[in-house]
Amino acid sequence: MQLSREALIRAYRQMKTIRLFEERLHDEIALGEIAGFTHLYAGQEACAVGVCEHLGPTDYIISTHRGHGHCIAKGCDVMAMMKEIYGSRDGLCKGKGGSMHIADMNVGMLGANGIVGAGAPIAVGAGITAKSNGTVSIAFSGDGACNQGTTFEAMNMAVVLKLPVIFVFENNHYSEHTGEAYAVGAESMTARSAAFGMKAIKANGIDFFSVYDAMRELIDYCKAGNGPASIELDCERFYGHFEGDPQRYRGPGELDRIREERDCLKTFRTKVTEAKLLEGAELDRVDAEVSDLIDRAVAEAKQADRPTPQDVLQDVYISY
Amino acid sequence: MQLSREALIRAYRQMKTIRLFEERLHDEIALGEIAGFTHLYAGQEACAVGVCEHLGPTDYIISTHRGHGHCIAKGCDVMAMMKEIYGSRDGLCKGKGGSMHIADMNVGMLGANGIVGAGAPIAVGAGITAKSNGTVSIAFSGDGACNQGTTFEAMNMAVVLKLPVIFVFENNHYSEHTGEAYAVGAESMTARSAAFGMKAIKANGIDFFSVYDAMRELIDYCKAGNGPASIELDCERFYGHFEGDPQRYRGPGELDRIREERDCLKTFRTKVTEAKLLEGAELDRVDAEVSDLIDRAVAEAKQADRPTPQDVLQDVYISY
Amino acid sequence: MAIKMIRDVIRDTIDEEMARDDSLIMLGEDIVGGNGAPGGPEAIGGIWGTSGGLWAKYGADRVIDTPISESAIIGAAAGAALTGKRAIAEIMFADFIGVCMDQIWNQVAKFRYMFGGKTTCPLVIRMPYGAGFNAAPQHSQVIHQFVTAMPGLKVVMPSTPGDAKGLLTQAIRDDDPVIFLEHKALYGVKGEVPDGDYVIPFGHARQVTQGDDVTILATGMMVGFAEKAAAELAQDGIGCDILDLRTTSPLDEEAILDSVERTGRLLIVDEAPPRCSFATDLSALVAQKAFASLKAPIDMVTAPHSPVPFARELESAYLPSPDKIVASAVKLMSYRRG
Amino acid sequence: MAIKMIRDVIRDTIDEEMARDDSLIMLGEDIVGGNGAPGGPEAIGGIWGTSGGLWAKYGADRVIDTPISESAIIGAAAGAALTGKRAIAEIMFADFIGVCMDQIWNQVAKFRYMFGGKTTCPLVIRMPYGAGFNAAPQHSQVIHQFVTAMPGLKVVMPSTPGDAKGLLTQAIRDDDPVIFLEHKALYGVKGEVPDGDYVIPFGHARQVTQGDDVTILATGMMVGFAEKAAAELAQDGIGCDILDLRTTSPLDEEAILDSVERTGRLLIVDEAPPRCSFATDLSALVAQKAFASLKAPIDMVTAPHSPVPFARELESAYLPSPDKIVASAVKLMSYRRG
Ligand SMILES: Cc1ncc(C[n+]2csc(CCOP(=O)(O)OP(=O)(O)O)c2C)c(N)n1
Ligand SMILES: Cc1ncc(C[n+]2csc(CCOP(=O)(O)OP(=O)(O)O)c2C)c(N)n1
Ligand SMILES: [Mg+2]
Ligand SMILES: [Mg+2]
Repeated sequence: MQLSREALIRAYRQMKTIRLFEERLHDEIALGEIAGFTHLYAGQEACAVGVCEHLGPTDYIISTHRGHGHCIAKGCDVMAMMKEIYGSRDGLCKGKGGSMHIADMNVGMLGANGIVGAGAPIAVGAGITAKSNGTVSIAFSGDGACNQGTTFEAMNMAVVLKLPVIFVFENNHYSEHTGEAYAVGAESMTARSAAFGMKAIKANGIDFFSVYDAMRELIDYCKAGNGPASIELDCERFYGHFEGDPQRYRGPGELDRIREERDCLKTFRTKVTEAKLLEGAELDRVDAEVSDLIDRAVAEAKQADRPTPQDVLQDVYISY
Repeated sequence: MQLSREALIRAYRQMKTIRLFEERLHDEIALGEIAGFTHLYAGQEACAVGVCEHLGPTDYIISTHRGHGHCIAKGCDVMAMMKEIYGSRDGLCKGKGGSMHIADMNVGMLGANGIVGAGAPIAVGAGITAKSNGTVSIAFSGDGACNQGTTFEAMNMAVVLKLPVIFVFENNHYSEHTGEAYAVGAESMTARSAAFGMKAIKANGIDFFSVYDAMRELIDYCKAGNGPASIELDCERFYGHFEGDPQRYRGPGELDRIREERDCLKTFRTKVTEAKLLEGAELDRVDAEVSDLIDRAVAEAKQADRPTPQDVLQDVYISY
Repeated sequence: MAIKMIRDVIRDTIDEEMARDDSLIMLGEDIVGGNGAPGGPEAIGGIWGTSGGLWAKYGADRVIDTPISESAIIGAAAGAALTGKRAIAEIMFADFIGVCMDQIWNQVAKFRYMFGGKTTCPLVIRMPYGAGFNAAPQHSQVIHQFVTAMPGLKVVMPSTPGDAKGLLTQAIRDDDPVIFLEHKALYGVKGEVPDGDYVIPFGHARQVTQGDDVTILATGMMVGFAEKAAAELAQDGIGCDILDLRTTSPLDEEAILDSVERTGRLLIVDEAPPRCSFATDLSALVAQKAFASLKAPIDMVTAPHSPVPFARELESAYLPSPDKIVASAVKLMSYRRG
Repeated sequence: MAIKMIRDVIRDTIDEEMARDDSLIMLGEDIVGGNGAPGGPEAIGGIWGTSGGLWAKYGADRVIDTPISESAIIGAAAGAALTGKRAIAEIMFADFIGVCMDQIWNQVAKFRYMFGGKTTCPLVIRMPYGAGFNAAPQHSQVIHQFVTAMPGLKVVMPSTPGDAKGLLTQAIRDDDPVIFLEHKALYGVKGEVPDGDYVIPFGHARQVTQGDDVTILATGMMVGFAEKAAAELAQDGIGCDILDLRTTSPLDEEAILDSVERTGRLLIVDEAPPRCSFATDLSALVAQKAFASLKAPIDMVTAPHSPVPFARELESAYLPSPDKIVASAVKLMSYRRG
């Protein structure tokens, strides 16, 4: 599909924002600046952005424990996200949720989720609303999450109710330390999804354009009332499962190789510059702007107001 | 497959025992003699017996809420079962479990189960033991249960662990009041099972021989170390979902038709007498013996000791 | 005032609220019935008879039959409720919370908190519960001990037709998620039901009987047992102050403490087994906040620490009963500090 | 006596028991690690480091990595345990009980009872639990309030390396199903561990400190908090009788009642939110059975009725602390009956 110059720049900016956000977190966590468990999305940017560039605020997505990329791609405020990860009371979730629970209903982002497989059923419900709005609902899941009973139930129910739900499986080949080759018993998760009675395709998760085009097709298909669909995106995660993971399950040289050969940002840059759709200088300018944004986000997050003990009992209920 | 005369009589006796057990329960329940929720198996006898005639005491089965047939087929004592359903303290479960929880580890029957979909994961564990014994483990499920997340998880895990587990789906076309056509979104549950990465076949659940032959193939396949398999058995339930169900979801004349045209006992009798494998008189003799057995079982169950309040706190633990 | 059975009150209240609010949907297994079957849809309208006629009136987009997939039912209801709908999910037996607890506990109950107070999830999870039908260990349980322990949920246990209407109306209109527990043995109970719009705010106990000797706290089917016991105790001159708590979360602490301060004796009746239960919860409240008023130990009439057994004799022995309540009250009255 | 960290005690105890009993198997996610990956298998040995080396020693038929399917993990362990194996299932975080509760509550806990006392299901479900890591609402919870409420389960919460060994050995050899709760923040705690065969029977509290003024009941990470508080209180002349209950089911009622009968004051420390909790359970026990000894209200230092918040300041404020325990004890000591 032909994208406008603006659209290309926007997509690149989104991917770059995710990348720098995550790289910076990696450094900050190593310095002990950030509490809790953090799962970095770096490497998978083309997936989140290739999906979300099609979506508006009343299209819904739900995410996973590895949620930063989805949040940024769907339009969550980067400053407020960073503050949340730092545990500030000005964070997007007032410091209550942290990395694994960033959400913003205003942009149709129904939350990162610490429970593997919990998102898909909720996306089915958002699909009920989407059906009445003429929009779509997207469940991001991993290759590990695709084995959880809740994910299967959600797929069957979405088919039964003919809902406009798209199950996006980011296959980064690992669930924590276990290979997809071990944990997914099926020939492929795509074949398995197809057998649930939905359109199921694969795309190249390190190529923004592959994801973007495939998603256009699926979104149109779902909006036309054909029921749900699924897509498997072959991709790579550049860091450990969580920050602190020594990654002994990786093959020799694996990390270097994927960073060299399977980097979605490099792939994008090469494609658009070789096709003369954008110039390198333009992309460099975006890089600088994004880098600046992330610097500001971290600086602000470090200065931001801290929560107080009285905040603990706020927002358990609307009224009680 | 060629069965001996003894084997044929035995199979018929088992099916007939189930049928008369259930018909008698139907009457007794109508008289208010039996407490609780009872789900009758009548109509599906060829499934339970066609499967279990291959099995010995260290092959395992696990059952469902509709468990009487599986229990009888696997060799649970009919007198003790009847007493259990009547809530006697001499019942197979001392009156603690009733219809929905009949079990006997001594014959490899891991229990009827009131939670739809709960059996399949447990059968996977019995499959671990079976693998080390050279036996097999069988999970009976319905067309409704096949949509429960636990069933899906169990199928994937059995494939991953290459266990000798056979998922037997008795498709009687209804889960309570809802049609299989509605609740199973997939083209078929067999196609869906196959996509999990296992051998998946169908058989005619009203024909004992179809079930029996198909199971021989699957059991050999599983014992040869090929991992799990699944089978869908097309069958009919002759009574309501539970006793008391007015069955308004049935089509006009449906019950009469299936009882006339799709009765596995009639089918069996016709086949074996036409092929001159057994004589009608021989079968009549079995009928009479079984009828007598059921009469005695009911008579004894009505007389049997009742539990006492002190029994309530027995058997919660082995020691506490 | 009409005289109705609780099962009909539930149905009619849902009907009224669906008529009132287009955004309200409901989901569950067989709540329509007969989908995909020759005799259906709507052959049944819910196995408890609590949704008859609703599919015909509001259509398949609002009255949604589901496969047997409780996690997906709660998840779907929650996802709809997060995105602008109101939802009612029916879990056919409360015992099935075991297959969908994550969606209730880690998702629905926590959304608002972990998302920083910016979301609403107006969702009612209806769960028929309780013993009395010889339905055996997996179809007879109470679960209020679990859900009351979960911050973020409100928990309702009506015991009369009138309360069922007022509390269910409140539950549906509430912006917080609500667990609405319907005792299976009470569905057939008849009583007066106010006409028109009728809302009972949560956190207000109902005074069932007044008395100065023993405070009796109860919910659901236990309320009737307590009333029977109180009638008997009255003949012996023992006055019982029975409170039907109606909601276990929020809890009407004030009414409880006021009563105990008056009577000095507390008897709690609970259908749950005794450990980490709502009975212990109430006991602890009083032992902490009305200690000085207590003239006797706090007594609890509960189920024993066992599953719910099947046989008639066993289930009767398992359940609290008016007799056991009488015995406990008599014991409390005769207590003298050592 | 060796000095070891709890995480190593867990691993070593499993190792010893696997060597001792061929029928013992274990299942969980990443308990081997690296299966199906270029660097594996056994790249890791469990994300908590509690199963390192076991796969290499006992093989893939006994140390079984699973997909992310907690219901199937518990079900598989249960099915194996019903058919002649002994099994240890690891649920990576106790918070995930929500996706497998049915298998625990309606299956494992009830088998023996509902099958008439004729089966055994020797199964240990290990669950790392608790707050202290800023792991946010879905990875920081305690769940003993739920499992203690379930008849048919035994529930263990060790707080020291020695207890971890003795109790885990008992759990593995026990013929009843056991929930074994390991506090994540205690994995790195070092202490003395008896050599050789060492079994601690269930239902026996450990006397942590002796004192005549206030009985303090605690488990898991709360025990250390209570000890810190007691040290401070001792300076003000307040003597604390701390009991580490070690198992919440069965419960050492005798030790609790004896202590309260001596001190007349009860302070319960519990990491759970306050409703229908183990704290209320203990309070109710004492209010019923040692009422006459009580000189003051029963106080509870618990988490508040909220999810576990993420930010450092919030999580600290959420958790019980030595300071809060001190304040409560002082309040109890100064109580005078109105
Ligand atoms: C129900 C549940 N089980 C286990 C976990 C622990 N866990 C967190 S992430 C993860 C692996 C998920 O793998 P995948 O779905 O492939 O996502 P990825 O990490 O690759 O993004 C596991 C096992 C969890 N959070 N929730
Ligand atoms: C987890 C759970 N959900 C719902 C039910 C209620 N229920 C009992 S049987 C049944 C239908 C099962 O259908 P199927 O699997 O086809 O078995 P069949 O009744 O046809 O034998 C339902 C919904 C249950 N017992 N457990
Ligand atoms: Mg992955
Ligand atoms: Mg069926």
